[in-house]
Amino acid sequence: MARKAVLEKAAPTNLPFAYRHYDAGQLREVLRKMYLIRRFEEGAEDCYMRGLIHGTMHLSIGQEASAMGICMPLAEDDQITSTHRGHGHCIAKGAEVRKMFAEFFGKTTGYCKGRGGSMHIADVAKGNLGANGIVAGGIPIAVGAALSAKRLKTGKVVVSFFGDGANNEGAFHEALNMASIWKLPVVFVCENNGYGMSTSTARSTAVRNIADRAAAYSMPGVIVNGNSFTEVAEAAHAAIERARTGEGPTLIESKTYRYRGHSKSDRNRYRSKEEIEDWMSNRDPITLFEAELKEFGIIDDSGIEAVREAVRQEITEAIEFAKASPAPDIGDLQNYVYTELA
Amino acid sequence: MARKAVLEKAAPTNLPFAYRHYDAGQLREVLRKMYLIRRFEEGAEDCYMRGLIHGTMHLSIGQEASAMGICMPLAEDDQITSTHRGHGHCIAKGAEVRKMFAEFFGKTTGYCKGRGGSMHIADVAKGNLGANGIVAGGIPIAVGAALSAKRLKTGKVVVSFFGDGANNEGAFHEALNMASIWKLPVVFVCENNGYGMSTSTARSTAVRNIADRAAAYSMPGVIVNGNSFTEVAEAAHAAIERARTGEGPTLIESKTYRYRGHSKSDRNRYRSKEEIEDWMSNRDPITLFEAELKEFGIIDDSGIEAVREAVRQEITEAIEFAKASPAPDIGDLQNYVYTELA
Amino acid sequence: MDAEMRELSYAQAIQEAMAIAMEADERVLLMGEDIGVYGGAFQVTGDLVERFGVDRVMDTPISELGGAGVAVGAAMTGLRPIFEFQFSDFATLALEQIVNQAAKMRFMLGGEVSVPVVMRFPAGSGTGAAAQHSQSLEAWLGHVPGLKVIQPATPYDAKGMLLAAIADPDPVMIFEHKLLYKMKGPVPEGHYTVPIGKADVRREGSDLTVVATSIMVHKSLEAAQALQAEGIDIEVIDLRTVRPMDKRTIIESVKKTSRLLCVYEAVKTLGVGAEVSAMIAESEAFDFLDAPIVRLGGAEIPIPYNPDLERATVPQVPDIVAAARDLVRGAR
Amino acid sequence: MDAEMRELSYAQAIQEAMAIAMEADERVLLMGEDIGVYGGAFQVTGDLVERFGVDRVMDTPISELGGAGVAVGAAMTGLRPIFEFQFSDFATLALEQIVNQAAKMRFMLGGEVSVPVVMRFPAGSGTGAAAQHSQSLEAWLGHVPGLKVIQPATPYDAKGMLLAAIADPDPVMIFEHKLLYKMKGPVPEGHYTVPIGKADVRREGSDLTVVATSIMVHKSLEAAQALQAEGIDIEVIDLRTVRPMDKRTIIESVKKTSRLLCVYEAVKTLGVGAEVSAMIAESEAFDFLDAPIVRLGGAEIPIPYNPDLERATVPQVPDIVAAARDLVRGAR
Ligand SMILES: Cc1ncc(C[n+]2csc(CCOP(=O)(O)OP(=O)(O)O)c2C)c(N)n1
Ligand SMILES: Cc1ncc(C[n+]2csc(CCOP(=O)(O)OP(=O)(O)O)c2C)c(N)n1
Ligand SMILES: [Mg+2]
Ligand SMILES: [Mg+2]
Repeated sequence: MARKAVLEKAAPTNLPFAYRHYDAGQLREVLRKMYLIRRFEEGAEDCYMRGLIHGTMHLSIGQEASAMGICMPLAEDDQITSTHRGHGHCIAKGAEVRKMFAEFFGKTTGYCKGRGGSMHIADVAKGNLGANGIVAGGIPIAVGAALSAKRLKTGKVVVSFFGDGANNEGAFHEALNMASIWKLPVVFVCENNGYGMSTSTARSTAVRNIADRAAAYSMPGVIVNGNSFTEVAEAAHAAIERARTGEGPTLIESKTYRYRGHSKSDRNRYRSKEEIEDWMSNRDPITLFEAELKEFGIIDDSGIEAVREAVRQEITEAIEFAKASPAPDIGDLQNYVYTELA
Repeated sequence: MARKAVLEKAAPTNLPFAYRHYDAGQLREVLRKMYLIRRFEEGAEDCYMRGLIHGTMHLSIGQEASAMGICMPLAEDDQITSTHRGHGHCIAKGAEVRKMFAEFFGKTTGYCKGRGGSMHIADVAKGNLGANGIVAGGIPIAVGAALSAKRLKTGKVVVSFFGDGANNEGAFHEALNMASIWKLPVVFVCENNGYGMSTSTARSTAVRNIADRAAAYSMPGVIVNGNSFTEVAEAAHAAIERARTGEGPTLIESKTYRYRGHSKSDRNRYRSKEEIEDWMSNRDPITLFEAELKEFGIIDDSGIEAVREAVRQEITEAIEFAKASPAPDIGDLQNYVYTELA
Repeated sequence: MDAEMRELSYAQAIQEAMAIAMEADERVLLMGEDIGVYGGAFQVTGDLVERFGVDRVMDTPISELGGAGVAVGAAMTGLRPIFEFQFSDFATLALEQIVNQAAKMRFMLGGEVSVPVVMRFPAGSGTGAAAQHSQSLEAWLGHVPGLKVIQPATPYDAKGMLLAAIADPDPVMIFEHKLLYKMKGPVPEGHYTVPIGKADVRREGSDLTVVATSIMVHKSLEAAQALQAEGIDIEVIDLRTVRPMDKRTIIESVKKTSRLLCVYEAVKTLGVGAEVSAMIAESEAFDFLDAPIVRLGGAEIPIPYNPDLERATVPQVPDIVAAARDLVRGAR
Repeated sequence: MDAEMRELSYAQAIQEAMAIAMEADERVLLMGEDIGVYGGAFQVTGDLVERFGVDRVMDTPISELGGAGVAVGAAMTGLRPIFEFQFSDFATLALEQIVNQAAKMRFMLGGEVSVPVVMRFPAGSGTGAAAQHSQSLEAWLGHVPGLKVIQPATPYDAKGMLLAAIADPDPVMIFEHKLLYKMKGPVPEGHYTVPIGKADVRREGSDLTVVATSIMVHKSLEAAQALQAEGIDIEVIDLRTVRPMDKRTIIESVKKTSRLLCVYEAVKTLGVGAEVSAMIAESEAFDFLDAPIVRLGGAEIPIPYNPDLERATVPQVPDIVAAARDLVRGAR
């Protein structure tokens, strides 16, 4: 509260959106969650390397501001559809990391009771309708959820996350067109990290910016620096308001970068070390956000250390929880295929 | 030749494209083919009504200028992919109406030996890779043909015809994107007749003009009056040149209208009699073309009558040919599924 | 036929089921291409848009994948969409959403969601629409756990099974043979359901079991009638549901008759009859078999345009008569 | 193993086949997502882009339907494209082009074109990639006239059948089990073909015929080995081609052994084993059968993520041993 007073003394119109719009507690919570996302993924990566987790995973390290900036303006019962690179979205929308780890470990306490793994984590209670193993697969589903919101008059807004690679799928085209003609309360968020697997947008996509395609659906197309929490949040806030008031969809292109390879099988031969290094050193979303928070007096070094420590603790406990949880019973193999009738 | 001289005396820059670019003989041939298309379809409709043809058919009556305007600037070995409403394209690209009728009658002398019917007529020798029963199904195929042209350095250009309804299919999006990034020699021609079956473009499509979507693929988008042969030909000529010189694809939107119902099952409840009447009386492509030809002294009334008579003759003979042709042998049922190896 | 029975066509029966469900439940809505003012490619939705408005009888753009996906998303979040494909052939565009999403969503999410979507697929040959508008693809979807797949053969079943499908919490795929749409039959007024997963013995007999699907049920009944005169007594089972299959009814019948003939329109290889045959060959009924299990399915070709070729491609009554006779007489 | 044989992995064998074909024929080109510098999701194309350049090893955008359609169009007009899907599950996006166009084009056009396209589908479970990345969908395509569908089980066959597929004038679909990619085996240098449409008797035996596909061939051979010790002598047939199926080899084998077990990874219902079983049950081999025809297929569920559940979903060696033993001992 004291900090909020400080903020209010500063010239409010010069302050970036997030610092006008959220109070200090909220902003510190954003930082905590950005750390939670990163440490979650580092922890998952570590467990994977040590052979504790099987399958593959797609890490969003470097993209945390985008997930948080989009989800912060969402109400708790607003909904999202996510992607194969969805851990950040999931945590940003309110998931518990222990249930996520438990899912990675294939345990019954996981979000999908061990049936889904990284690529299918969902948290329906918190409005996350699920990651998706199919590129662009979640986009029409989000439009369907927005149709429900409109017809059932729930007031919900739906966000559909997808990558730059997804924008060349037919599903993207069909879904954006329908959302526009029916003026549905949905926000399309393209997290453009420069590559679909190894293929750069320049080699895959006929337009310079994905947002340029918004015009083909008569909806606003907005480009933001996806590594700036406040820029993302500002654009998301406007788009969500627009959706909520019945004016229809928006396409937000959030320009960002992933530090890790596409998945665990990536030899990183399609981009240079320098490029990766540049993003990590000069545009890291957490570093940038911390600097702003300190500049505006919202947190200090010891406060940051406390956040980090709390997150470290939470991750450690979550992994322990996952390890200690029971594995599914082979006898339950047939469960959940069809809805059990009472 | 005399007429050409007349034309040359007129101020050439004021003359519409077609009258500068084609000689009188060619222009009269265009008129003949426009009649051939119309009478072919009227004949087919009549045979259908009389129970001589089964299945269904989609008539392009009212859209003849579009088919002719696009195909006129094509070289004989350039290629097209067509649609369910493809008789016009087929004739414009050089097909023989007797083999088309034979196909409608399901005869072995038909283009598909009676296996394909109206929706699958092709004339590969003349560069028509086929009508298609799947809306937008031919668009990626055209891009593939253009890829062959580029890789095999044949110098061919490929035109892909499709309707306004097709522009909301994912295949449209994916194909145009690929054609653009690979700079393939292909021209996309959207014949916008206002409706996909019963659904108007306003109700199905989030942009006002289909050509507006060209920007999403960084290609030129051109709108033409699809009922004006010269306007269509001018745009096609430019796009084909562009494609042939390696500059990549163009999207042409040819605004036109179909007089008949979507297919034989249409109750026409989605448009007004007045609307149909207006197009037929005031914007008929053949009437407009005839008027221009007369205005520029290329043909006179008796010349037109001669064209009509010749076409009438050709249609009558073609139907006779189809009727007299042999039906497939039931014993040949299994033919053509796989390529017969020598 | 009791008092409340009227003769309705198969298409009318479907329309009535949809109207009843929409009347009873605000969440039920229809989606599809030209199902509004056009009334649907086969006039199944007819004038429903006038009764329920464009918000509940939604014309979609020509976007099968996206449209199916919208239906899936809507079903996951509270609506009960019924999605009509104009032709089942166009399911080829939407299988991603049907198979990867709708069918697997509940399982992948560990039981946290249900996907109560109904999809309707006008299927089959006989209309001269050629190879891209005449396929029978029910076997594909029958291969997919998480889906229920039905093929009602009569107006009565069409209405009752559709109402069961709408009430079902899981995705139900309905294959409707186009040539059945105009067929009339008795249909009760009001709400009733015909259970998904139960086959129906349409005709009892002792010499041979015929398991038929969709339009082949009627052709098989006709064949049975013809063979009656020759003293051959055929049992005709209408499979009705491809997934989950009613094994018990078929097994019991084969144990009684000792002979099995499967009749279906789809391409013979890997069609539904392959499963019926294999199911019996590994069941307790195997020991009762007195003859090979014969399948009559579609020829191994795309559906041709020419009407005579088209007819020759799929089993017809004389084919069924001949195959049944051969089986019973031991010529096979 | 003769002089020119080396041990290559299944993935290397495929890569070598592609390289040989590209070397020999300018018209052969590769298309797919991340097949260039990335080397393909399973490193099958590897470094081919360095040898042949980006014009012949073309990275496509993530556009399966359009990409497949481009390959079909290119094949119709003079090129010989080999199209790689990253996972066979994504075929669900492209079936329109595969099934409505590639498979039917020649027929619909009365024989006026051929569509010499090859499509490669990494398939199957076992990698922990869960329900949308682990399916076995060969039965779907096996149901489609106009396609040829193969499932090579060894590096030798992978190379030889791929070379046969590239030379084939018609569309050939290749299902490659992901767990086989690293399996090594002898592969001759240079060009050779293994015919499409011929099954292979991998092991002769007298007590039971096992017809297995893809990775199940190896599991069945292992099971046969184990049963040898019990004095049970099993014949193992590698089906290799789903369409057109080599009926003769299977029929002759069953006539000899009098028993049939079908082993495949795909969902049991309407999987390839259903066709093998039904084909035998209507063949002359029926009269030779001494036991029911048993199928071991995948469980009727999507592929789960948890590794133990995942393993339990598909047939494993002990399951095959048990089923075979029961069949031979007459417990069934
Ligand atoms: C339909 C489909 N095609 C291909 C893939 C394989 N694949 C998984 S992620 C990916 C790249 C996606 O790129 P993008 O959309 O930019 O997301 P990012 O991975 O960069 O977050 C690909 C090709 C898939 N999962 N689904
Ligand atoms: C994929 C697919 N969806 C639906 C149909 C059914 N259908 C045939 S033509 C048509 C309308 C096409 O509209 P448009 O592209 O504008 O072409 P037009 O008929 O107006 O020439 C529809 C919906 C189809 N054949 N294929
Ligand atoms: Mg990306
Ligand atoms: Mg139209």
